[in-house]
Amino acid sequence: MSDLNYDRQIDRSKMQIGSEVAIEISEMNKWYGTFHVLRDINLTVNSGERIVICGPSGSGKSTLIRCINRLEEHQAGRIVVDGTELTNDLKNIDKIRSEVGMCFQHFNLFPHLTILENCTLAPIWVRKTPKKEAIETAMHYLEKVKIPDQANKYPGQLSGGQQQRVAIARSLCMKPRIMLFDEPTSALDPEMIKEVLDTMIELAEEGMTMICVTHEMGFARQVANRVIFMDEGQIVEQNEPEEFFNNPKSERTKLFLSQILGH
Amino acid sequence: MTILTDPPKESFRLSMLIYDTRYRSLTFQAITAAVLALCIWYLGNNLIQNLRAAGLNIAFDFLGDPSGYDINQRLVEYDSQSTHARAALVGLLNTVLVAFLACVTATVFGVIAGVLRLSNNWLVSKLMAAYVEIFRNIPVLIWIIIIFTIMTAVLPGPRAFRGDDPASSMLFGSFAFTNRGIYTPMPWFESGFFASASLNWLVVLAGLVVSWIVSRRITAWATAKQEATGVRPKTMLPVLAVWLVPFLVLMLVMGLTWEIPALKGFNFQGGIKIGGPLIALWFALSIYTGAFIAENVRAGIQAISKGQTEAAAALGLRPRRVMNLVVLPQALRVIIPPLISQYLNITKNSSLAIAVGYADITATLGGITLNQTGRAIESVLLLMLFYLTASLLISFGMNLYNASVKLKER
Amino acid sequence: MKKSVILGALTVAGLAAGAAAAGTLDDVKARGKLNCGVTTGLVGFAAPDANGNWDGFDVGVCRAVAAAVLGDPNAVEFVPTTGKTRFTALASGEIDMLARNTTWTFSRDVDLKFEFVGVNYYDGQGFMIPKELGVSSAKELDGATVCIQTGTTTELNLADFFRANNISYEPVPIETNAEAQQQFLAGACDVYTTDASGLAATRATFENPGDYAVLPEIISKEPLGPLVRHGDNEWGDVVRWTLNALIASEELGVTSANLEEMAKGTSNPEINRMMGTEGSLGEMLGLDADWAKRAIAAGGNYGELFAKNIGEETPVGLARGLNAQWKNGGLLYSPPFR
Amino acid sequence: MSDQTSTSVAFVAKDTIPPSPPPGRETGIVKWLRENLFSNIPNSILTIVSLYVIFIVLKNTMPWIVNGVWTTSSLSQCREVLNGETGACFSVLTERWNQLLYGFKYPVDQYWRPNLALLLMIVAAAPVLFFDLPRKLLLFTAVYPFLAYWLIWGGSVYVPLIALLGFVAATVVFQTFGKGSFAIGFFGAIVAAFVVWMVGGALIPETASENALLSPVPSRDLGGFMLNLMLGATCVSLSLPIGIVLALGRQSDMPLIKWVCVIFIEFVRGVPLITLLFVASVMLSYFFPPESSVDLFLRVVIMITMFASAYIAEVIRGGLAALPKGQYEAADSIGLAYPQAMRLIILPQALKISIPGIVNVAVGLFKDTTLVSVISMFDLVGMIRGPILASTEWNGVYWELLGFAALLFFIVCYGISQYSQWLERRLATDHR
Repeated sequence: MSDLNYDRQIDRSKMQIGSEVAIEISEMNKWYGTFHVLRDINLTVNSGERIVICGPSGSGKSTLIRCINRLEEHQAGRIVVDGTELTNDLKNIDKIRSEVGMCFQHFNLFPHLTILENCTLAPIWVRKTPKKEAIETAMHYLEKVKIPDQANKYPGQLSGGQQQRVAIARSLCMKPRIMLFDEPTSALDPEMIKEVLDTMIELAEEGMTMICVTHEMGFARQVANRVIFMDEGQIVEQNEPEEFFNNPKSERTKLFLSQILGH
Repeated sequence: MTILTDPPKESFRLSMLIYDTRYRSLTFQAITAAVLALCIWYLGNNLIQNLRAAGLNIAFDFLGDPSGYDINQRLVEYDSQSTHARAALVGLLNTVLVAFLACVTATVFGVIAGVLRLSNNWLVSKLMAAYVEIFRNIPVLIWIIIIFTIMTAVLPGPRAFRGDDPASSMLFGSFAFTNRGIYTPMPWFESGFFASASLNWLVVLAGLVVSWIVSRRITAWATAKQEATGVRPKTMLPVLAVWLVPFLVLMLVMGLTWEIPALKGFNFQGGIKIGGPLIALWFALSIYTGAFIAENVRAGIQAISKGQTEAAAALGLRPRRVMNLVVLPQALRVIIPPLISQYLNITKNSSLAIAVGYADITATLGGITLNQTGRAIESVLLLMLFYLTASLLISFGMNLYNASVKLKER
Repeated sequence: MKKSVILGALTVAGLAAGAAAAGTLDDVKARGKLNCGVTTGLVGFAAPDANGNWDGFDVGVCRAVAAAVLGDPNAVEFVPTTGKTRFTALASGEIDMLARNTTWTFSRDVDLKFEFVGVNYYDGQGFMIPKELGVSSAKELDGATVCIQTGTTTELNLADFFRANNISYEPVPIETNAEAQQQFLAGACDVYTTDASGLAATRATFENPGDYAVLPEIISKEPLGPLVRHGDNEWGDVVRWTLNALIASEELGVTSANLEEMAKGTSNPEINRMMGTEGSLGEMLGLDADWAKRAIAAGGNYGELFAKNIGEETPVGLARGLNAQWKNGGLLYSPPFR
Repeated sequence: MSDQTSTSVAFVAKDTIPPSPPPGRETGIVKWLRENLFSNIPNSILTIVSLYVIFIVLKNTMPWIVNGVWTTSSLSQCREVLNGETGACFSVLTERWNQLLYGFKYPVDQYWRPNLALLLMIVAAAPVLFFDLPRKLLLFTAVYPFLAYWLIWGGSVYVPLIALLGFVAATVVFQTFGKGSFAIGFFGAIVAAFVVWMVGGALIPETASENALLSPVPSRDLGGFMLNLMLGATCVSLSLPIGIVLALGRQSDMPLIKWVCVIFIEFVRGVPLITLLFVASVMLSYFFPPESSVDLFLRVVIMITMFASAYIAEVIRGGLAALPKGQYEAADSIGLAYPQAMRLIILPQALKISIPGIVNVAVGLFKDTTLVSVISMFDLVGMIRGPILASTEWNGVYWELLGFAALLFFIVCYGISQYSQWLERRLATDHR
């Protein structure tokens, strides 16, 4: 992946890291059948942190963030999101899901609903927001991601980059405190990657807590305050971006970075 | 604007008929037309010669003659003095009846089996897989015969209900399951508004329509309320009341009573009879086609990528809402076109009614009428015309639907 | 006349029979086989046995014709037909004659353009009921459920009978005899109606035939006989007189046992004419002198055929009744061989 | 890491954590049961209901099957042997085995012929069904129809031989002249075939079939399950080329050809097969020349082939539509004429995509061959409903016979549909 150079100045002033803990994962283990996919994961995320997770495919990055909003079930250890522990209790799951937004690699917009309906669906049915209010919120966020004029089109009529921005807006409409990004740009063409990353940067500038699985190292360098490298289901190395990229400690990290940046 | 000059005039050559794109297509079509005309002429000529040799002609006036036979199930007035055309009409309505009933139940079977097949309960999903495979891979004719045989052999004859200590007794004293069919109580009105039973039923129907309108109003009100406040009021009880209360009041006022079937003479008399052949054919078609529909439903649900469910779940929607708001609206688009073609198949397969003695149009017009009058060509032509019309109507409906729900794409 | 190898090949394979317009008799001779339409299976009249050999009363007529025309009672292709397909099969030339319990009626003879060559069985439609119902007359059947084999005149007779007596019934039309029987035995219908001979044949196969009775009423006349296409009178004559030879031989006392002896010449000129020792009847038919002898040799005379297939000694157990010779009070009356 | 300000953040794993087995409750049969059968209350109820259903079915059928009688020669003997107990009378299957499989007229000493034909059919079908087999085997597939025809119907070997020669001549002519002009090659091939057939037909001696190596068997004598298989195989293979032509015709931009195909396809798909069989049994004879009559088997084959080709045309049309437009454009752009483009580029790909659909049509059609029993042909169902149930010995044996028929069809159809699913999976990976 190439380093992207942004022609805009990134405002780090608001990117303050708070003191309260947003996510706490301790001794978390997960198996797919007998395959040990996540091994002894310990991770604490404070509010306002911007974390980038990278690693070779199959290393468990996606599984890790999907555990955070319980798209996957973990079998051992604890996950606490905003003081609520993830258990089998449906109430807890609902609470956590309405506070954690997520963007997927393949956008997963609902093709049978318009852009606006995509954005108002969850606020209306989950948050019980009046429709008018939900529409106002949706338009607000659609303006934020710069596609208000597409509100009445269907997802199939939009480009990939636009779709991903809609997906971000859709999550934001739930006013989440934490955003998870699962390789949001890897299904996109280069010029579209930029528009999506811009949206993400804006989000970061507003102080959103973000965990992002991505291979966009330029983004990691400039936005993240922490980079985590995973391999074979465990966290191999984590550090501040400068240090992580310039001075990796682990052999596996070095190998990975040389492959991903080395050309 | 440039002025176009005429292309240089080409003298027409014979080879242009094949090699010139302007004439090529015309040539081929002319050849086709000629071959087609030749075939039609040949077949028609043979037909005329054969008919002349046999001293027959093609005429449809036999349809106006009295049919001379009786039909056990008839939705319109009919007796043996009615015309052959009327007999065909009785058969036609019977075809429509069994096809309609089978479409409804096949859908129910299919949806249940299709959804259960995706269940995470291993046993249930395997059981449903077995159902689908067994029924899909055995000819429907065999199923129709097997189910008819089961009905005949397993259910008791009316004789079994006779005597002081009968071998069988009626369920709740009012339902009789016999191998001639199922007899159920028939509702009628003691103090109805009109003398005619059908007018009274029209009143009931009107009442139901009113209930429907009111319940629609309630739903609309709930939606409006939700849009305004965000909270959707619980409408289940009011809606239930709107449906039930007027209905019950109407029934009470009109003095609803039940005519219980009772064994008199050879058969149960009174009540509603659902004939054995109808049940066998109906059930066989439903369960056979249900297996196909189950596969369509499964494919439809599976066609909705896991990402859709996950995205909806990640937004905090509960599983039931995920199903209603995200998966079903999309799955239906995938399911309905093959579903309609299954309905077409049911309509066509209902022609196997003759294997169980159900008086559908194939059995009346294409069976007894054909036999008694010997008008084979006319009867078969009419029969095909009917099925063709039915199929085209159903396909037409399907195309309209498809056009209306097509996903918009770039 | 070879059109192309395709048609030729099909003919060779028996897929298509190139029937020239010359006349059925010549066709049959040229082909070396008689195509005879029979029912798909009615015990005693026409049914294939475990080895696929057709056997029965109607089959006997087919074999007699084949023996008379071709000299070999086994030179018959039996073509099973249903009530629906029988007339088309005959009209289209797929079969040369139809010997399937088919009732001789005006419209079939005149309107459908067939020719009934005689009657080989005088039948009538009857009713069979389980004895436990305690019914002794068909007039007591008000409200009964009646199984009928569809595609025959029985449906019309049934409607007429109940209408004439102003009583109601519920018909259950069934395709095959076996299925009608299954319905009847299971009690899905109270009554089974078909030709009295068919009732007897069906009852013969029951586990407990004694539990069922045939009601005394015979509601219709059902003269069953072989038929051929209209217009081919030579062929019609062959079938007609083969049938008559079977009937007459019983009357004249010619049986398969004394056939050889009779053929040597007797004092009865009619027997002699029939056997070909006197006159030239065979020649007039377009056959040889021995034709009737072979027809009788095929399965015996009418009486022998009857006794062997449907008589009182067989499971079907039919009495001669109307089908006795006219001298014995029956209706069998062959025109003279003169 | 010494100069890091946020030391709390920096972390390097010291060693690799080895994979460990999942916790105890996550393994073994207990977990499997908990997850798959009793994960929650509704699921547990479903499980119990299912178990009950299975129990009921087994309870009712097992004694019947286990007590089955295999060696008697009539139903009444069966009843004697069973002596009032529940039990099946499978003797009907053993006693009428040959009739169920071959019909009641096929000569018993000739059963090896259809058997061999069936065996060879598997060999002939193999290269079509499995692409990995050597393409040379297709040569046998091409010869097979003639061989099978000769095996089953017997008679003079010249008939299928000359028919085959006609096709060979047509191929040769087409290969020679078709390169120059498709039209010349095409019409030349037709003419060549007819010349060979005419000349060959005239050369066949009239008596050829009488002293043939294989005694001739009339098609009326075919029956039982063999008849179902033959009707299915014949009609599907005949309907393939017709279906291709119809599908191409429906896509044609010549209005007349297009509409002829559309009307044919929609008409045939709009009526039930049984009405077409009625046409075969009561109507079609009137359309043949007055002096000839075509027997029921051929008439039925004609109608079922019509029926199948309409359905196959629709499947192939789907395959043609699924091909990317680029393939058509690429074929045009390298200068291929329409017939060449179809034959070399489009059809091979479209047919490959369509195979699962075609197999499904074939299975459906094979099941539908049972309908011929309605028009008095003695296929498997016809044998059961006709001669066997009408016979004195076996009158009343329904379950055993119907169950046997169902089982036979299930084995064949399930086998074919499993193949089709395998193929679909394979095609899905091929196209990646």
